[in-house]
Amino acid sequence: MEVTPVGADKFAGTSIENCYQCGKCTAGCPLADQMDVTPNQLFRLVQLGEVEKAARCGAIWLCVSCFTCTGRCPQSVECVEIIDALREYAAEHDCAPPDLQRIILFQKAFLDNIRRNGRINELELIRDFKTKGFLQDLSLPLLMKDALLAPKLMQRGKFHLTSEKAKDRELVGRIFARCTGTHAEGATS
Amino acid sequence: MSETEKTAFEPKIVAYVCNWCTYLGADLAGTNRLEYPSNVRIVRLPCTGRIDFNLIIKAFEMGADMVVVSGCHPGDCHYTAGNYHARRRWTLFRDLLETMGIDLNRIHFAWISAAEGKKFAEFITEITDKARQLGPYQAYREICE
Amino acid sequence: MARIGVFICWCGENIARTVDVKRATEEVEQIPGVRFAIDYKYMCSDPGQTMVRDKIIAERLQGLVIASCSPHMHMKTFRAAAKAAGLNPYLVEMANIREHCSWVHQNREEATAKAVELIRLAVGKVIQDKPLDAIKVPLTKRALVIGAGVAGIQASLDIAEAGHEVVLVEREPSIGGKMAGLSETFPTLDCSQCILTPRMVETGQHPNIKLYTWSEIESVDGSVGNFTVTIRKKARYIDMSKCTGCGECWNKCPMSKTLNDFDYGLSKRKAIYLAFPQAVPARPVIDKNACTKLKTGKCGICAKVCAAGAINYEDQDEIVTEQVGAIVVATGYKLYSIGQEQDNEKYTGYGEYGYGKYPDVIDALQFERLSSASGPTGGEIRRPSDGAVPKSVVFIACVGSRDPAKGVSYCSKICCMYTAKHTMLYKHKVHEGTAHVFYMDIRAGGKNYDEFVRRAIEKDGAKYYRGRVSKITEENGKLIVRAADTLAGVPVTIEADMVVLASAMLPSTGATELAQKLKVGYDEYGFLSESHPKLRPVETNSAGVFICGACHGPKDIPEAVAQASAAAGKVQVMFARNELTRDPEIAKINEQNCAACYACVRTCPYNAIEKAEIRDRQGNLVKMTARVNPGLCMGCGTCVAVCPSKSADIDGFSESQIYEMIKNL
Amino acid sequence: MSRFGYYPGCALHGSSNDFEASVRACMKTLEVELGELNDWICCGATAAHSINHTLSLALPGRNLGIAERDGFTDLLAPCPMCSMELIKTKNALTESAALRKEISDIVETPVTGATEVINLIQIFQRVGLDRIQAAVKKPLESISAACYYGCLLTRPPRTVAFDDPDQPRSMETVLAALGAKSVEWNYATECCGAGMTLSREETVLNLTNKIITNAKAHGANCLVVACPMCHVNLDMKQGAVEQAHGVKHDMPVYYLSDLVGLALGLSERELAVNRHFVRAGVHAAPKTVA
Amino acid sequence: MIEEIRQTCRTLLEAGTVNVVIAYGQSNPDGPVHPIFVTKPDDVEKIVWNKQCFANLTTYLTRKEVKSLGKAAILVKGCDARSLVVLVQESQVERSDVHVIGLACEGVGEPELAGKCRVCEVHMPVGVDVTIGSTEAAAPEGQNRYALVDEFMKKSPEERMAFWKQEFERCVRCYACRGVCPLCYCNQCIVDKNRPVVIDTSATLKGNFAWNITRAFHLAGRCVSCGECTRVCPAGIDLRMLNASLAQSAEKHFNYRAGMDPETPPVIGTYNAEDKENFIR
Repeated sequence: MEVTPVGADKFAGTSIENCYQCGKCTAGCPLADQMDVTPNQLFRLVQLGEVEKAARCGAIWLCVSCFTCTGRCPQSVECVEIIDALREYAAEHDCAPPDLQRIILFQKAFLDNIRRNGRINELELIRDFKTKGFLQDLSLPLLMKDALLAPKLMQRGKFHLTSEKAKDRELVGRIFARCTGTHAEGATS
Repeated sequence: MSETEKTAFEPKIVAYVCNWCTYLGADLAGTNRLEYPSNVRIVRLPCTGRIDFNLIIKAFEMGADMVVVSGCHPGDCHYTAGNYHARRRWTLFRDLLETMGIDLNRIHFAWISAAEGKKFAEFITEITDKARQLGPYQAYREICE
Repeated sequence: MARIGVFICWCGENIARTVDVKRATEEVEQIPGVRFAIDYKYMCSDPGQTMVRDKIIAERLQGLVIASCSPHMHMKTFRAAAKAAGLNPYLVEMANIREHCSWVHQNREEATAKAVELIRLAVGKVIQDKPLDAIKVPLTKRALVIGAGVAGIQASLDIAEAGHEVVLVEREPSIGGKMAGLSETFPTLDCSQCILTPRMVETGQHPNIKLYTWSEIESVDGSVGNFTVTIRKKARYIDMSKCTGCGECWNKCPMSKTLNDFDYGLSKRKAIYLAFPQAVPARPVIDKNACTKLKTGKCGICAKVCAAGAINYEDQDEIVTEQVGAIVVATGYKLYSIGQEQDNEKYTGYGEYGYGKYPDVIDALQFERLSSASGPTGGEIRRPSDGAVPKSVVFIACVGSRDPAKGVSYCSKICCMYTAKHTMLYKHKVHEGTAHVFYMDIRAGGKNYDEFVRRAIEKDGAKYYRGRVSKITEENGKLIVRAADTLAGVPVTIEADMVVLASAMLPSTGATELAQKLKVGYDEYGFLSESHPKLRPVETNSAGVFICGACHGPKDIPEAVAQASAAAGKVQVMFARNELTRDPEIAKINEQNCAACYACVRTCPYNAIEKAEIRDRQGNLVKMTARVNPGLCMGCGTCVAVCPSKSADIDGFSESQIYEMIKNL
Repeated sequence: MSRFGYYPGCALHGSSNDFEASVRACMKTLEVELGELNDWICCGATAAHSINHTLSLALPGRNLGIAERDGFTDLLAPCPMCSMELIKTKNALTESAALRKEISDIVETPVTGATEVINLIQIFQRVGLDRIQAAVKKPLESISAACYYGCLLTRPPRTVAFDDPDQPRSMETVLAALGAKSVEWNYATECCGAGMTLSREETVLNLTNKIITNAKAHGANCLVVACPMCHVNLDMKQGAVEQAHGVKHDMPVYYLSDLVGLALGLSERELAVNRHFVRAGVHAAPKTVA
Repeated sequence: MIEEIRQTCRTLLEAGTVNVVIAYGQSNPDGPVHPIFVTKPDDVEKIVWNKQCFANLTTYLTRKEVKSLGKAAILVKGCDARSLVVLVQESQVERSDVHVIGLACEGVGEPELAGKCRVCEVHMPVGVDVTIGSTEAAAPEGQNRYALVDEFMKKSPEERMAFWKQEFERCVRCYACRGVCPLCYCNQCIVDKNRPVVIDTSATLKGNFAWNITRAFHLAGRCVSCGECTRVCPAGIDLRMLNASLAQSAEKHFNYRAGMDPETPPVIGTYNAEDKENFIR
């Protein structure tokens, strides 16, 4: 196994070497029992330089960013930041497990939606999914599913058919362009 | 001064340090092989309490481009309180120098403990770079001509 | 022209690799005043020193510059060499061309140039050096030991047995310390009190030991060889000379609501109480915060039942002074509390463990009392909330230890061992119970230690899980412990009846204040600093003050005792002489010049400068002056800096010497 | 009348508009003026930080820039997710001059991170609990609430620096001012899995069930939240929870602002309490016997 | 008021309470005011008190020749009384050895009031044995004691340096500043120390900078702004600026003002663990 030390900056300003594998992150994680590898094992992989291996784990997509791990870590490791960085890596390198690809697609669609509207347009987000043909096996965010299945929501005035949009959507577009642009530069440097 | 002269300039830096903290911090930097520029001349004194303002003036008179004064952190003084006394004097002295228009970028005070070899090396590297950028302390040299 | 010899050391390759020693030697020879310069592979070696000695004699040298390592490393060595060759040892200077040069610079050219300059500075200084004589200080062969736990007891007995008087000060009502409250000790499981109490009795009865219990150190003046120690004897309300320790008073005392601190709050005690049954001295003390008589003037039962008439409600704190020559600090430790209230802002407590609000979450010392035959349950393991025998106990290691976020970053060293012991004690008493241990690493590096831990796991069936506990909650009378087993990679949840926390060892309360009084350094946690971690492990940088036991860092009993004997040994080494010598690099005042403004007197951290009068032969006052007491001056030089007329100066770091150095920039 | 910047975020302008109604009604009664950020944009949660780090700073950065431009020193973001993203960005901006420049350039507005971002509980603290207590018209004597903080009100602690991450008390303190009781329970800061709504419905229902069950077991007659996502899970999903676990909870879930508003005498309708899934009527019930 | 002064002094001398009165005299009515040492009761008529009484007489208290005259009474203005406090703090004067006659002072200087008097808050001297006269004079509310320094500090460091160069260029090292200063009482001044030479004695810019920095710093937390050094400087160097800058520093950082209270420990030679240190790394 190739072991490469990983620069601390890659993992969002938190020094991964600080992790001493006590497992308190795993102990407090509400999803740990359903993960293919536990949070501390994920961080161990990163310590070993096995970033791609870590990014291929389904566990990173189970993380709900509840920050219990970060909050209790005795070494003040920014656990969620590491997982975010892994997710970012997975999205960039297209290495999420096949059954979880659609999560990335959903998140991309989510961002795309913000890019176009400045704010989340719930209906449009769902329509996008439909047209892209992802709906057949998709358990959409429960919120969305319920929105489609439960007219009760509409009864309660909780669902707008015409969602609002930001006014200066061109600016939002420019922000996105710069961020993705900046990001590409960052990745190559 | 031209750019080439500026880069070729190597400042003279005098570091007045206490025997128990910063001198040992510098020793630790050595033990840990932490590299830093060779411009600094360490003058070992028992305590920052010993470091009188006229030693600082004297150093400039002797052609120093920068003076460093460093000792134990508050509470850690080998002699209990020498650094507290020193701190008071420096506070006042700095204000005097400021009134006189003497460049405060030429004098640096630090607390560096015997355990802070890394801080010592980083500190010296940083102020040496700064001294290089500032160039020779022409203003004081003119006074001393 | 001065006759200075310069000796340039290669330090094997350490210096020579980076500094062109040959070239430096040639350049240094050109410095005015330098008689010769010579280089050698190992200047500190025997042949190196011989060379130095020979050269001093052959060249009639007036001063030496040794260009080698840090003066903190070898100044003593070369001063001794100079002395052996008849040269005053204070005519030796060192140029630190290793730590400050060859080790921190890569460029050979630059390093060589710097080495030459450092030597030039040192030559400048040595030319201004003056021969000095070591200061002789008389010595009081009497020792103060602060803290009477197992370390303090050991040190006291050792010094006393060597024939010297010992003043032993303990702030609790009895000697014995933490060890007196322990159940059985690892790795032999021998009863703590069985081994300690005879030593306590011996201490109490030793003719050379003067015992001050229920007393604290107020201040320490003077210096090595001659300390004056002021001790506060707290009001005990008992006339120790009359009391027989019969027990009538505490048996009859109606106030029984105070938490017993000897049992860490697991039991109650009376307002007048004996610290614990084997207490030395076996005399009670009245808790003034609990006693009705002292609070309201009513009651007075204890005085009524005391046949000896030993109760004295009018007792006051008493201040006494003692003269000693050496001090041993053995103030021990306390445990990190997981509560929200902390005495150090760096510590936060454990909210995820409920900040200690669950009564059945206890700490290790409480468990010691629970399993001790003399403890509140008579040695039966019963949980505090309802007295039930816990069928499932979770032990958590590293609580507060190795936890920079909430506690301390160091390892408390003994918890692995006592946790293993606790599981055994528990299993030996509750056969059907299960002990679960959550640990990060098992540190069992002592003699027979690892075997002991293995025994807990293999023979006594303790279940060990490698992982830290994330949360403890209480549900339906059970403590829900949520953790992970990092080896299996699975979360683990255990329903426990009781949880025992192996809390971090912290220096005992007030240790840093005491350290300040003694001018002893301490680390960020408040553990006292030794002078050198390897070579001077029980000395401190405050001459004549020694440390032992857990005030210095986490330690188990064997280590604390060994260190106590070492400290006692150091005291005896000191007491083997009839007078002390001190470094003469101290301040002096030109009394003729002194304007007697006394800025130095105000400033001196050691009160070593006094206002003095100069009188002529007829006894007429000529002038006032400041005067240094060489016995007290420690040589910090702060007086030099505040003296406007520079009438104060300091040998070894004089104005002349420093000027001469920087003149050579 | 005090004035705060107001960042509703998508949820409050979307399916959690009952929350917004509640917050606004409450603030109006307390004479707090909410200045909604002019043309705010989505903060990017939850997708941005997983996909693009710069974007996860730029989107909140834009909103902070708007707040600074409009002169708001304090900015209320009732959604803890938005609030956390804003604070995270604010902290990062405060720390690095280079980042301030980068983000300012990206979002075309100078942004320094000077704006204080506050959550729903904090705005009540700013208003003053004494003042609220004095203004109570209908003390909520029948309420025995389990205060549910969820994840992001107190976490990550180094970032949000609000209340105690493991034993928070701030909501309980607000409730006390309203004359309501709160219970000691174990799940105040456990995650409900709101972020896990993708593909793991079972997990979410499981976590949610534990939370409601524990609250009940400790004597709560309702839950109080300050997060739109928690509310969705606990209120809207409660039916699904009951179905999946074969239990009947019927546990009302209030927003903290609902209870403040009710105590101040506002109607269920004004606070949109009537639009919750689980009928929230315990506040009007006769006083419970402890 | 002058009669009362003379009468007081006469009584003291006649009663033998003191052997000498250190006071102001004037050889002719338009001539300069100078110190006089009155030992005979009849000589009290020579004493004057007017707007020209700038001198801080306390400087003579530490002089050997004055001490040899026996127990002294001294006339002090409010500012002078402050320097006396410093002298007592520094063990140079035993307070009980001196009979201090405080003079109510509305400021000296004519036609224009001296700068120091415009910000003076001790028109009625404190800590004296007797006060003669009374005055309502007081520094105007909100008057900034350090306005001069503040104004000067608006210049750039380079401009300040240039200013001092220009000033010190003129210094001839006559040491009049030292001679007139009540707080320069050393037996041997550091500038006269020759082994080693601390300060270059020649009147070069190097020596002049070192000397003036040293003198200013030796007055740190001690100078009471009596302004005598500036008044007597033949080169007209504005020395009070340096002193005021340090006085401001002591007040700003350590809340200390020299000579206000004999019980407050001096600023140098004491410390507070909480002293701020934002300039130290």
